[in-house]
Amino acid sequence: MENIEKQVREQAKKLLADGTVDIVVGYEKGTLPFQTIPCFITNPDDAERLVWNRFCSVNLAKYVHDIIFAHKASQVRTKPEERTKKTVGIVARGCTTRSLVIHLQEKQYDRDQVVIIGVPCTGYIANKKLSMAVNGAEITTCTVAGDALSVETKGGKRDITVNEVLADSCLTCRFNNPVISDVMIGDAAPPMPDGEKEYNAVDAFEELPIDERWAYFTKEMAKCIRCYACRNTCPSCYCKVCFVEQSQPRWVGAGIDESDTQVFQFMRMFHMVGRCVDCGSCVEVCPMGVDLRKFLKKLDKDDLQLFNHRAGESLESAPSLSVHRENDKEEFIFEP
Amino acid sequence: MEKRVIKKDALAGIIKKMAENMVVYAPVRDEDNVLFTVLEEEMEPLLEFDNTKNAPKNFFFPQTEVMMRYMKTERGRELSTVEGEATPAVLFGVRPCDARSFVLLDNVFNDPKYKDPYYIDRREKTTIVSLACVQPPYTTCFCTSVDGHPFSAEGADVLLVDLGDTYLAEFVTPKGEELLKKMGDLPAADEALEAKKEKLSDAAGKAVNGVVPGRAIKSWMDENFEHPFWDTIHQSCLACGTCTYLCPTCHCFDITDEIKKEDGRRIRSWDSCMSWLFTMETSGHNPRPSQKQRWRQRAMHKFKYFVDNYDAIACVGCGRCVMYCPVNIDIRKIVTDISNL
Amino acid sequence: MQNPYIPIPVDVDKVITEVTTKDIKTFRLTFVNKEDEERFSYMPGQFAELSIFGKGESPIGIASSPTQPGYLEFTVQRAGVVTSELHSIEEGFRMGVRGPLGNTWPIDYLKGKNVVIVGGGFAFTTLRSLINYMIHEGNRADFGKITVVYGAREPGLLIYKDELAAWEKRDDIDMNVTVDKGDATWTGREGFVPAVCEQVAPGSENAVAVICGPPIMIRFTLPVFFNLGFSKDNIYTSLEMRMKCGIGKCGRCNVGSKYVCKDGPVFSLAELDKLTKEY
Amino acid sequence: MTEKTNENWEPKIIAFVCNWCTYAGADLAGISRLQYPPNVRLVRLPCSGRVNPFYVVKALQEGMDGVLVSGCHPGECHYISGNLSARRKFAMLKNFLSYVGIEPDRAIFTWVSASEGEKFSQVIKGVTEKVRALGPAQKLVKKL
Repeated sequence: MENIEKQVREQAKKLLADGTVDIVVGYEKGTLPFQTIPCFITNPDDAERLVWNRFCSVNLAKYVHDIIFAHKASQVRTKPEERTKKTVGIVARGCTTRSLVIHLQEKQYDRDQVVIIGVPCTGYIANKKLSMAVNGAEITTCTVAGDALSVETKGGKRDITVNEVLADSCLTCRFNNPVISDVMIGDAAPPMPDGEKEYNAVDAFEELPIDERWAYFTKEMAKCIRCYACRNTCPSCYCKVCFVEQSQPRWVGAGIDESDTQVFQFMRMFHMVGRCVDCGSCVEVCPMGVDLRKFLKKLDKDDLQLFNHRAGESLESAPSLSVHRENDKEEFIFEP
Repeated sequence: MEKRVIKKDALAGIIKKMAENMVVYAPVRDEDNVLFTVLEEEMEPLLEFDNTKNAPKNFFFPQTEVMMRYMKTERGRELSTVEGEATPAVLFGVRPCDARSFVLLDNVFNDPKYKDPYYIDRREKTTIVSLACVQPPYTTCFCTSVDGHPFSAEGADVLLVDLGDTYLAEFVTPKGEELLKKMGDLPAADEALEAKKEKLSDAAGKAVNGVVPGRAIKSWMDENFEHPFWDTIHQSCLACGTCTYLCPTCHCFDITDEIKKEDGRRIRSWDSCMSWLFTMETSGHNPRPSQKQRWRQRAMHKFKYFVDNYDAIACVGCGRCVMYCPVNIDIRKIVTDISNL
Repeated sequence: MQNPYIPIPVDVDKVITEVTTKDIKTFRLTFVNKEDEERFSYMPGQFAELSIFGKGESPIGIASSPTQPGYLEFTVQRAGVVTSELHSIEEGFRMGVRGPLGNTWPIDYLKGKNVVIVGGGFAFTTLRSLINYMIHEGNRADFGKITVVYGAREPGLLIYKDELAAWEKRDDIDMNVTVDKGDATWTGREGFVPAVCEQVAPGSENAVAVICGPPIMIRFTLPVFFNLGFSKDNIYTSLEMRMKCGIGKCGRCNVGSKYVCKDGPVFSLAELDKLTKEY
Repeated sequence: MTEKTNENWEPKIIAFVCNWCTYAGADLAGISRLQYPPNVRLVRLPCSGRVNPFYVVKALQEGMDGVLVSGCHPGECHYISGNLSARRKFAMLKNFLSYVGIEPDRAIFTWVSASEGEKFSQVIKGVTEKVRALGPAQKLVKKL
């Protein structure tokens, strides 16, 4: 991993120095003991700040979209012939590249505006799981050596394995290597351990009686404080004006009314049909720990079963709701 | 001021007994969150906890509250009821930083010219029992940098101090003394316990990890509204409202109407300066068009504007925004960085 | 305790369509309860939250003058949720008003001075209130010469046309109504407001300018007044911001430490200079 | 709430139908004097492809007991393939609603052509019976 980090820095430095990209989006060390945070490098010398480790969690594809669109917006008053394009370099693992594929399929920007520094990924550590592993105690230091994790809290030191605290979406990930890239770093990572069990949780949930499913949905949604961190971190949520913010018509109330929160979450998730890459960012950033993945993964499963499609799998495979086939399944159609 | 002693193993019983006759809010574990909730019969109040995830401002200034209801009439819609009548309650187990937040919020909601009846009513009817931080709970705590202290009784009616096998209970306000009557017979505290408290208090103050120049940066802010520094902090911001919604002192809100069939209600709900919609005008003009301006607003509001208006920093140093920011934007670092400019 | 969030019930007594595009209307509102009218004491420059249950509230400057007792008037452009609803209602409709809110034009400061009023387009509403206040028979003697420059893009977009005509006939007020471009029936002045101000050239000696209009007009008008010798202390304007509570609590309309709803909306240029440029 | 607990409760159903087939089918049912329950309110849209899934969810939130969406049979769309893209959306929507715990029969999808007046009345009868069997909607409903 240190080797990958080194190469990421070298690549970023090179791309910035030779002018291939205007900015590189990657991860750097945060102020909390083990957190890594998004960083934005424009000066080749700053490439040394970049890190690559098991705490690199949020999906960076969102920032590529943001940077390109902010640049576009800044040029509205520039003459068309004088406008420039912004080229963004990005440190991207499998899920990040799938999000970039979705942006490209949805014609958000051109392929030559993003330079992908692909990195093999062995999964990131989920904050919530890590916190639960130490009973919610504040972690003062946390170090990783291979698959062993050493966690220190006020209450003492604990050794756990990385697999215990990897994000759920990483454990079952089938795309831990980039699906597209311009520069590939390191060797392809081995498959993640639970790929075959990808839909086990969804299958089990489907088996529950309907009222238990509703009770779970209700309980999880009641935690939501409507901060919209899930939406804002999601690379597929890039609408200029989200439906929750529209006033004419007002689709959803502004408060934390039980029904409004349910409808907001339901519809935001539904907008992810064929577009959710299961990067786990929404789960990772949620301050209240809402189990969004339980629901998003169902859309993923149906997408695969009904339309044989996986979000952002390749540039050729179009998002499932933008295409259709004559012979799509229609058992659900009511015939009196 | 009354000072009494409560046996450690007796406290939970006293709280539960109080909860039989009145509304008691206390920290309760809910899966991996510790949250303030209404203490129901089967629930156990949490006495050993660091701090809650949600700030207790919710009890005076709920995330969503109905302000008034209205009904359809022949001429339009007319007011039917004004909401917001509070029931007396006890808010138990508030950390001193959070208790101070109420004093800060009073500045806004209990302004001499315009009083906010919803907030004031609840505030007046609620007795606050604080729990001093013998050990500052987190490494992200920085209350002493923003005029607070782990043993501060500011904003509290009763302050509890954990002395090992007993609690020293100080009934600091008349409202607190009123509550004493409901707590049964409690022995008076002697001077030895007082001395012990003072010692613990000194140690706790020194143990607060985060030290930032909270007051000092105002003079820089007075002069540097347009400074390149403001270009450096917002880039990774997701523009979510986590920091503002978990903050004990953030108090911005939105007012919206909701109707179902003919009748409806006017509600107010928390709003966040991190959202582009917050200042967006109908014309399409937005005085704070990008996250840069919004972040400057948040930092300036806490460390300059509030100080200008009320001579207090609108931050109590609880560290929630530091801990729960999804991309770790750290207000302590911002303050420190500014002081080094 | 008075609840400042509860709107005062009012009835829509009269609706006047002001402009040919029909998207600006004046609403005359009368109080349902007499005691509310007595409590609602205001001065020119203040605003109120117009409240329609089911839609929400919208902050609008008061266009009538306290010298016109018995009713309140608001001139509203159709734009958002509340104002669109307002435009669809009819006389007799019951709605709410919350206020008066904010500060006023500096009436006391204007006393004994010459007053120059410059307005553009639809932003003439609280200026109209000020004019009516100053020319009221009980108040006229308190003020010196009153000069008004008011412009709109075209004749059909001038508001308060009847009143403008009536003021033209008076000899105690110097009216200069202009349009950017006239039409076949227009016999008045043509030209942009800044140019007209230059032509009218009111003296800055013992004079105060009160300016309200679209940002572009203000930008080109201010240099004219600086050239005429007006100091920043003697030029006043009114700010607009998104507002919800109107009483300095909800937090969105601040410019630096000042809340436009509570500390404004009226500011002198000298005061504005001290504020951050975030409006 | 009173009407919901009332013994005389009648299901309230909203139907989003396409202009070219189902609406014409409803017309035909009317002209042919076919009887069907009066519980359904029709909303006419250009095409079933125009039905935003949000309409279905919003109708449930506003307190409808059931929602019906009906368009042209596959291959017969006035806009060639509007109903085919609708079919994909609603296949996902129906599953997802049920997954979070909403009774599957609260949201029903079908095809009725302009010549199927008889089928239209059968659909309405069928939908009304299904929703009646479920009882008043409680989930997702906004209460003020």
